[in-house]
Amino acid sequence: MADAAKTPPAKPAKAAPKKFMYVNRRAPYGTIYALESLEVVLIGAAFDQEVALAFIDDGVFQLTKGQDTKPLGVKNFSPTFRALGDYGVTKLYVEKESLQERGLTIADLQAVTYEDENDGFKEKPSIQVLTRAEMGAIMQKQDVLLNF
Amino acid sequence: MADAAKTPPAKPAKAAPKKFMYVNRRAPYGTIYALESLEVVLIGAAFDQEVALAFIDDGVFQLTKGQDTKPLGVKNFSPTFRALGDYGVTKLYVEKESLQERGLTIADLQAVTYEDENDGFKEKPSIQVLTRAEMGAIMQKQDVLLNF
Amino acid sequence: MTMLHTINKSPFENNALSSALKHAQKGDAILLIEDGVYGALKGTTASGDIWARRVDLRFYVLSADLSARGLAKGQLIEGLNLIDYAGFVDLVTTHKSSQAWL
Amino acid sequence: MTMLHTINKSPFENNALSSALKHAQKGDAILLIEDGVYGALKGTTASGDIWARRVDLRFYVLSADLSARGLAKGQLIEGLNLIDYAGFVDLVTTHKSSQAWL
Amino acid sequence: MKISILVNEGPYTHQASDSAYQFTKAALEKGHEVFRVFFYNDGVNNGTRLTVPPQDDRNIQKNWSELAEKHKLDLVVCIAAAQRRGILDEGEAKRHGKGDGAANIAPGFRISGLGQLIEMGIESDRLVVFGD
Amino acid sequence: MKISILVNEGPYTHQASDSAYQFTKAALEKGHEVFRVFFYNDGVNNGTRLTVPPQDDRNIQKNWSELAEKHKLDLVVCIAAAQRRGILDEGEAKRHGKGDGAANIAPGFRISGLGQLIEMGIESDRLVVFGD
Repeated sequence: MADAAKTPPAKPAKAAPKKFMYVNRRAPYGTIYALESLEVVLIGAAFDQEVALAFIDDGVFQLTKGQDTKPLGVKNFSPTFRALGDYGVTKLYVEKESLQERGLTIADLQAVTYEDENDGFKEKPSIQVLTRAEMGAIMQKQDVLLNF
Repeated sequence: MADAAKTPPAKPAKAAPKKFMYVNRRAPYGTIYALESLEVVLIGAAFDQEVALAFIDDGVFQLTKGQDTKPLGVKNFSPTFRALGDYGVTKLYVEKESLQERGLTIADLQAVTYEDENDGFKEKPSIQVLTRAEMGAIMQKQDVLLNF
Repeated sequence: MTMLHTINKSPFENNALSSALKHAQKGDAILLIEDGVYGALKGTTASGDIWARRVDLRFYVLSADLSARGLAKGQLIEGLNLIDYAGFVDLVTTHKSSQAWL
Repeated sequence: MTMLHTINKSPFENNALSSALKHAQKGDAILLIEDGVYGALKGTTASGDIWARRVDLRFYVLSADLSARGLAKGQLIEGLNLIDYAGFVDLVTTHKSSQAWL
Repeated sequence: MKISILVNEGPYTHQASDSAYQFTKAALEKGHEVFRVFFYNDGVNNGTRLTVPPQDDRNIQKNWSELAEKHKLDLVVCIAAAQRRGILDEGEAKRHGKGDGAANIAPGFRISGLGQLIEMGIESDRLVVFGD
Repeated sequence: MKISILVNEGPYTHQASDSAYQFTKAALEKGHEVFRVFFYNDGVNNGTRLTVPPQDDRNIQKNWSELAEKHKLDLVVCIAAAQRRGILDEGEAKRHGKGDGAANIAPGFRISGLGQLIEMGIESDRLVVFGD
């Protein structure tokens, strides 16, 4: 809406960006959904929309640090989360209750940061811990929710 | 073992039949596992082994009566359970606690019967309701357990 | 701007319904499809979750999935709405967004 | 003649571990693989189920699946045995039968 | 309204593709525009022309192909997901040296990139997801 | 001991096929005989020669094919499950008029009936199931 307001009246108004949310509810490696969801996020980053990732339920397991898939012979995709900032994807919402139920704290997750170009490229955390109530409220504000 | 003892010593002992159990833990139609498990049961019936089917957890939903898949446009395979007796498959164990947890009683299930050739072809019920403790004990006595 | 939540898994096997109910906001719609329709049964170990939200959420059940599974309206928690695929389409268009709790 | 039960699903999402534990007989072995290894975490809403059976069942966890998921031995319920695929094979051969709780 | 559909599971094993098909048909019957149907994850397996389902069962691939022809539907199979699972069009089959006649994409489906999924999210009024 | 393995899920989407592969390799390394590996349900999709996984990932079909060649393994794909999902050998492709070169079964796999699954249950000392 703010964008549209700034557009000069003569030009056709550019569509306001939509709010895309990728909802991650599944653990990594047991199934491919976490990996293939992340592949969509990377492609989607080029489209100039508002993007957020939600990690709830077993989705919080996607962000654990120290993942080592060598003994399994499968690809370790957890470092890709740390590259998301370079793609302009800087909102990773992690649900507090989902962590607690699984015996985890934020210290068990890898650090994911981005450089804020509006604040002298200061390094800031991408992960925000939200309560379940906050998460539910944010979900309802989205335009497009992608679950895999 | 009893079979082997009856075999005359001169002939090589025929292998005793193995106990096969098909463990059904999933509801029908949402996934194909129930149907494809039943297809194995039908083929397996020709092999002269001891066969039993266990219905536990959501597997008990496979036996509900009055299934009508026309509005879905998929095949209704529930009548096939009633044909199992003709294939010599006469042991369908249904778990009592699984029924109760789902608000079901045996009256919600279709009747499945067989003609007992050792008892004047009398019609007898194939479905037996077992407690969870009984089911666990029977599982442990099997040689081959097939889960899909 | 309310939202439509679709649930396609049995609440006895999977946590999808439970999680959806914990996140749904007042006024949202919950649609049970596929194996999700088992969540509509009354008198089960799972019925309490829906019953607790019967006032501030609206509940719908896809009738084609119910009848495929041999379930009748009388077996369901009271106050749920049975709909067909056309009704499913209407739920999608009359809510701002939809989320599939896969 | 004891039995080996394999569980490959997270206990937070799916009822497989819970059901296996309700059916396993004294002396049986429970092996957690794939996403099933999350069941080995201590201090979770699911840990109590395994803890309650720690005396009459034996528990094993596939270490390759643990490390893939970034989990360390210190995070696990005490008394579980970490094994590799060769150990998995040994569990299969030393039990009369095995059942996969899919 | 402009509606798009995402299908994440293959045919027969999960009900997702059946549900998506019934939903798409109902949306069209109500006069809505179906902007695109996107097949991702195992959903790409709906687009193989090689399935031979039992005679007394529905043919899921044919259902989609016929609906696409009747309503000029855009059925898009994700290229990355399709390569992982062995769904190829002629160009892909040739590029990867799979031999003449190996292309198995079904009529009415086309293979394209994930950008098509994002685009349909942007361009459509509603997006509905079917999966496991 | 004589061990057999049942694989119920396709490649990449679920870990089942990876787990089954690692287990099979470990059993062979310990000197056990692997009587047969049977692919059922979506497991039949492990047997397509058309997959083109990303360069930095494992090739599940190739892993199986190479293991089969090295150890003379019997990899059997269920015919009924394969027809439903579009996995065909040359005879099947011809019989159903899918055109020359359409057969997509991978080297080392063969298509046969469900009886082979029952037989392996009877003939083997142990049967291990991998699925979703």
